Amino acid sequence: DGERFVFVSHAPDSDSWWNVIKNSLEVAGKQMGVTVEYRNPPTGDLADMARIVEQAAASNPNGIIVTIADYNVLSGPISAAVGQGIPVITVNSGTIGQSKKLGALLHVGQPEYDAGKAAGERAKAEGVTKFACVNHYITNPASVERCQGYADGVGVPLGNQMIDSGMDPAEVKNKVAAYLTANPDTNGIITLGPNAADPTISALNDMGKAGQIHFATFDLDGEISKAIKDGTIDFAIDQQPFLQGYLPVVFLTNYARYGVIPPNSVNSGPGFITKANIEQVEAQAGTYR
Amino acid sequence: MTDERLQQVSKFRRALIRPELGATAGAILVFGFFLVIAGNSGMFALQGIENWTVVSAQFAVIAVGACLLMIAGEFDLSVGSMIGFAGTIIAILSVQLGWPVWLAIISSFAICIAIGALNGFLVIRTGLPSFIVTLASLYILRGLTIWLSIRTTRQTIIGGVKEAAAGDWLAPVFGGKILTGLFTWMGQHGWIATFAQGPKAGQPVVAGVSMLVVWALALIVFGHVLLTRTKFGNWIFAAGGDAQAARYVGVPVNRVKVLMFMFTAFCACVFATCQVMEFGSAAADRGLLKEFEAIICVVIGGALLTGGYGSVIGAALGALIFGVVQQGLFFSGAESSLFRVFLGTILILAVILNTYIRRMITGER
Amino acid sequence: MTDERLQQVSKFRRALIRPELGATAGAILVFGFFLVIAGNSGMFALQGIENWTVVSAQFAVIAVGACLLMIAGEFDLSVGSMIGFAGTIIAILSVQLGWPVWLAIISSFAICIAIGALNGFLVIRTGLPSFIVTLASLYILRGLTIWLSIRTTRQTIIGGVKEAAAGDWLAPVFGGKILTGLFTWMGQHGWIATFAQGPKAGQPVVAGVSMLVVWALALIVFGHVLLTRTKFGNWIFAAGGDAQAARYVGVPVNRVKVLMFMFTAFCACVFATCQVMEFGSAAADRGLLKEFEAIICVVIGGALLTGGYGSVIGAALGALIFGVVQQGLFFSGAESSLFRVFLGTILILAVILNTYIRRMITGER
Amino acid sequence: MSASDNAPIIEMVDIRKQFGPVIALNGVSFDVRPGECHCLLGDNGAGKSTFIKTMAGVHKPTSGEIRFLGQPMSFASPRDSMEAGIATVYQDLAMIPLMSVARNFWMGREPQRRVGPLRFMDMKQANEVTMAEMRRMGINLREPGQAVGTLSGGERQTVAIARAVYFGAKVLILDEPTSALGVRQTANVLATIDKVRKNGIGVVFITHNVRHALAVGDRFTVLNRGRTLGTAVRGQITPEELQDLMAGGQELAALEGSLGGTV
Amino acid sequence: MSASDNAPIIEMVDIRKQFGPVIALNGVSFDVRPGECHCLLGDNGAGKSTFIKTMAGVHKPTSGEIRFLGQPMSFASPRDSMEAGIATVYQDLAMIPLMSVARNFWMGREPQRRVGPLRFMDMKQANEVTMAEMRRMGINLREPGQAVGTLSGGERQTVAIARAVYFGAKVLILDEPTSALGVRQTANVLATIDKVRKNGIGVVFITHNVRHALAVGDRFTVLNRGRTLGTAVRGQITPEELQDLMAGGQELAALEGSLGGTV
Ligand SMILES: Nc1ncnc2c1ncn2[C@@H]1O[C@H](COP(=O)(O)OP(=O)(O)OP(=O)(O)O)[C@@H](O)[C@H]1O
Ligand SMILES: Nc1ncnc2c1ncn2[C@@H]1O[C@H](COP(=O)(O)OP(=O)(O)OP(=O)(O)O)[C@@H](O)[C@H]1O
Ligand SMILES: [Mg+2]
Ligand SMILES: [Mg+2]
Repeated sequence: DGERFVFVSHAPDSDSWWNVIKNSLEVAGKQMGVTVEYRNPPTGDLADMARIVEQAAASNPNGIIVTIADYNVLSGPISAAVGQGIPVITVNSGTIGQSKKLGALLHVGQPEYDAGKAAGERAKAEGVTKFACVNHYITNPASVERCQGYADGVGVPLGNQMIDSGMDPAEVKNKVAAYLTANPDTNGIITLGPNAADPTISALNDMGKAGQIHFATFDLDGEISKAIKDGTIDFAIDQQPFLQGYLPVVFLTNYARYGVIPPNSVNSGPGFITKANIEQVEAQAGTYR
Repeated sequence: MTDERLQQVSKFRRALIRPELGATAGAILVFGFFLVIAGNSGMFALQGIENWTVVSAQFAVIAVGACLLMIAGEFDLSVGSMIGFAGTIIAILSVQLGWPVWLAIISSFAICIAIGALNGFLVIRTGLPSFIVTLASLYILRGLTIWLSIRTTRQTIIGGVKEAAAGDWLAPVFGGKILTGLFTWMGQHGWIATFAQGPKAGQPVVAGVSMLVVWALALIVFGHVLLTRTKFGNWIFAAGGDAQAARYVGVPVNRVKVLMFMFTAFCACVFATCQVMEFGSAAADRGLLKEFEAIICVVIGGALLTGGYGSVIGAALGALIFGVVQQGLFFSGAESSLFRVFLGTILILAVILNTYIRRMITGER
Repeated sequence: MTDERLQQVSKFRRALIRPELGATAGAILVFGFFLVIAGNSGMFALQGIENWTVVSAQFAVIAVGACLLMIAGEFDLSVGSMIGFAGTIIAILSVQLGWPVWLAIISSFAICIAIGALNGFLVIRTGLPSFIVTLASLYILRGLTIWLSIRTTRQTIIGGVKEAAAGDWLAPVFGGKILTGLFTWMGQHGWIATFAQGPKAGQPVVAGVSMLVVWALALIVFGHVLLTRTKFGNWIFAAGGDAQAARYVGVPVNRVKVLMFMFTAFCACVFATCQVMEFGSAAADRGLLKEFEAIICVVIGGALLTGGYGSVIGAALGALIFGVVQQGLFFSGAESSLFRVFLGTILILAVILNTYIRRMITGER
Repeated sequence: MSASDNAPIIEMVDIRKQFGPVIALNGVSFDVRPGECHCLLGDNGAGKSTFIKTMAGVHKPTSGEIRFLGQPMSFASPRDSMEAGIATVYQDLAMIPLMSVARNFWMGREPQRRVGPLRFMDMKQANEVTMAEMRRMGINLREPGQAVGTLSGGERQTVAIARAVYFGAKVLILDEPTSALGVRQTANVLATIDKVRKNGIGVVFITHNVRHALAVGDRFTVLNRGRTLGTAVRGQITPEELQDLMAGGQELAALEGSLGGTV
Repeated sequence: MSASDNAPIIEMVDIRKQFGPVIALNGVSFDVRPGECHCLLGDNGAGKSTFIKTMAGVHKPTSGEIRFLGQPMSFASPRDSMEAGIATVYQDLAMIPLMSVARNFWMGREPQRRVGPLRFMDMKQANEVTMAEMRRMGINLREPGQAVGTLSGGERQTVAIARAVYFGAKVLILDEPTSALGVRQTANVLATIDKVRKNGIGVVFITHNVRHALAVGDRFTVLNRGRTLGTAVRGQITPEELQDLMAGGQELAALEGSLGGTV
């Protein structure tokens, strides 16, 4: 009892998507009777993240859960932790292959590019030919990969269709509005998270285009689930972050106590949330979903 | 004494030489530029105008505060963090603790203004540069915001403010629109475009003038009158021009500076409240880098970073330039990552122009 | 003249009063604090020590540049953007264009130093505050970095540098480790812990001293000797203390300032190269806010924001404090959002302490 | 001309002032009467500026009493003393180069105009009065909006004095107003002092120049290392005695010899 | 004492200097010979500081010629003129308050010591020389590491002069060195000028004080609004004539009368 695990993410402090994971860690920690520490680079700098992994290893926990935000940057620190005899589970971004190469026990998640591509393919099937990818965090490599994946899924070059929107909601809203005004033939929108989605919903409402344009988003929050219900958003890509936090803690605890662990990696997503299945998701959007 | 050794400067040229000249010229250039390259992209249609007006108004709200503070000889790097903090406080108080929204708003204003006063107090008490003191506040406030919102709500984005604000008397002052009747009427008479289809079919494309714009105008007028037409305005110039000299002739410099820090905090809080009321949510990362953007507007507007010189009208024009350039690039379809490159370039050009103008005014070398 | 009207100050006290006194006291306090609250968390085991040493070294590399520049009376807000830019240039040149890595590194250094020189040139030519000029560079460089990397690779992260660097002669100078033989030997003799399993089984937990630490030490020694023991160091103080006075007695102030901007760019480039070589990838968001962190280290280290006063040793101690506090909070398991709150608080306390010390030294009021 | 039989406007009794370890004033007494020019003389660092700053409310004395029109008084800020009627022209000129002459002139006492419940600064009055007052001092401004930074040192000095006189000071304190001025400008300032004194205002005049002091002074107080060396009345002291007093006496003799006594 | 029969060290011929629309110097000629003290006098804004800055290489003349030891010379920077042997003590003191006395003393000409291929600043020598030179000027420093900010104005002036003399200047330029000084400090500076002059160095001395000028000057050149009013030799001009010249003459008479002629 009382094992100590460290979860290292690549997200900056203020990225709200990670709250679900933080909450799931707390739930899992309580249920299993272990402590889980959540750590992240405050500005989202992956080089800082590598230091945090090293530091986590130095503090000799019973296990490390880490995202493979960038294989290059993290391969050194993660394999060093493995080498030290610390059980490691990788989550969220990165591929199962990378996870294996690092010597991690298993991987829980879904890679960014593939998620974007899946969304793009579905959007294409629903008729999207020209789109806007609202990137609220352009300096983050994962966001660009999502846009790129979506573009490849739709089957058109990304080109100028990625909007560097910034974080400020009024700016996001007005940049989207400006883009749509200047490119009236746009028939698809993909937003990369609540930070971009909420103001985009507002922009579409103001422009009278709500429901007129295909709209997909990553992740969930209250506004998004409302928009899915009223038809503004066609679908949200859900990778079920709760599982990415919860499962590794459970796995590691059992591994530490009884030496048992599933032999294969777990795909937590991609799942699509649409009008059809929103009801059950809605209540917990943003906290556990 | 140097009269006869000095060439005469024409009346016209003298009338032209004002702190806001550079910004005025810049604004004209920028409008001309976008009229040419994005004239038919909808940027200057009603909806397009609303678009960049709102963005500019947002910049203007914080620029007015930053402008007066900068003229008083200080600046505040914590504006951005303060925006995130103020919004989060409103959301926590109203959504989480269930306070009435008007009380949450007023409390948030009170707390922010108190923090502004604390910034000012630290600066005048320790004699440290405001860069350092407010850099510390930047970190402390941002940390507190994230910590507070995670502590109380397990999220860094707190929604549901719109629902909480329904029926509140104070919320529309920040989040509403005015003149909606007029716009509807104009829409009905075909004077302005209406939506052709979709859920809003028949309504005018622009529903009214956003309260944010009203706040921006009100703050600009207030700031301009305060600065140029009142005793206190003279003290602001004096405090920034030479604090010691001002103190000697009886200007209460410390009071002026602290009040300006408080006013800056007030502006940040207006910004945050308008945003929270319009979008219905607060997030811990709101306002990132806004401190720089405010300073950039003010400096483009002709103010002197070292204090004692500047103009609110100039700062407002700076905000307009900033907003128009930012939105114009989207209207014209330029690669959006180049926005920062443009911004940097405009900043440096504007400042060089302003320096030249200021030297002509003051005879400074 | 005031001798007999002045109380005598003891020799001991005078020996103690140095610019870096505040930072020294701070460092002792910080170590004491973490020894107590995180003493058995592995923070002071070999691996833990390596961890915060490397982080501190990282801060130190940019702090040395920022320190000399600040003493010369200017500062550079574009350091963070420069780090992202330099790394991206190396990655694009080596991975995308297939240049040999050494050539990519040298080119990147050349470009960055040229940009540093341009910053400096703009500052001395226009007489604008460096805050404004380098704020513009901050935006321009970050925009260019994003644009360049998306243009050439359709990503903001560029990997594969490690593969490209295999066998290169220059890459290990930035990304390698020294004393690996010694550590292996110590590991074999059981003096230090070794890995128990996995691909590195049998190797010591700490493979050697990272080149980043070597660079940091080298830059600190270089900066300290330059500043305190050479003619040029005297000019740096003079340029920052009073540029006009220095110019009058023949100090080539403009040259000194431009060189310091170039040196700061050099340090940023060392930082970026070490990072790229160690991790094998460059990303457009590297270095965000590092400019503030560099300035904070320098100011904690006792330098004066307005120039003319400070110490490289102090800045290095500032970097150590910063690194230890940041990593120590992780070791002690504190809520990570509180890190910023701590940082801000430490900053303000350190600066107040330093101000007090400086007043004692200079008799300034 | 002199009015030393009147009651003093301001009386400073046994003023001490300490800055941390530095004792700047060590018991100085001094008074000014209406219509007289009282010169304050002394070496560099003797404490003259500190003393008048205490009088003007910039510093609070560590001990000692200030009496204004016979009443014990304690000035908390320069504002207080200004309102009591003490106007000061500081050694480090209290002018703000980037601001206009009119704004500088009125700084701290801006004229106001009511518009409903609001009060605005009356720029029209400010400009007119400034132009008129400057003209009276013999300086023709191009326009009241001219920045002070474009004026010469002598002109700035004049603005400062004109401002002090205009606001109806009872006491005018001038800290080394002539040190950087040319001969003509100096004569101007001395003539102004003379004019002001004749209006019944008490003037405190600090200078290092014996001749300037003798030209307008009615009484002379010499400070040395924070103490008074005594006060002399005009006519009771020769220039040579005064100069010796100012320099501390002894050491000067040798130098004077080699330089022909023309210091 | 005077050595005006020698060839001039530096000769300035018909110097003009314009700053944008302002004509600061409008054809000024001037020379300094070894061992003489040449006083440069004139009203505020007459162009004295601009003139000596041209001589010192701070400004480049718009037109006119500078001859140094008979050779036409063009100084690109203060460094050039310093190296030629022209040392200048500026009106706005060229001292850096936060730096130590020794570092200030050597600023721009730091002594160096070779260690292998590297050259370091020789702090030991710098400290020793500074202490010795300051002692020679009559100032006992506590330690050479003392910050200049802790010195009094007179002491700072002395550091500046000591520095100029030590570096073997051929010409020493002093711009209003006495304006802020007390009587004793002034006497000290004048005595120093006298000492320096006796060593065969040419001194250019700017002042507004006729008596200071007459105390040490061998020749007197008066500037007025950017032009020379002429050069007089010691003994050929009375103090009153000189004063009239400095003030532009006319206007002064009236003032003098009312003030008793003691300006
Ligand atoms: N704020 C202060 N803190 C500490 N010491 C001070 C302060 N102000 C003045 N002093 C000291 O008090 C003494 C008197 O200074 P003061 O400026 O009054 O001299 P002064 O007579 O005006 O000299 P001068 O003729 O050079 O203007 C000096 O030793 C000075 O260093
Ligand atoms: N850099 C400059 N740019 C423009 N005008 C200048 C500059 N420097 C000096 N002037 C002008 O040149 C004229 C001469 O100034 P200067 O400083 O040489 O006078 P001065 O004789 O030294 O006066 P003072 O006795 O007051 O020191 C003045 O009108 C001044 O305003
Ligand atoms: Mg004084
Ligand atoms: Mg001069």
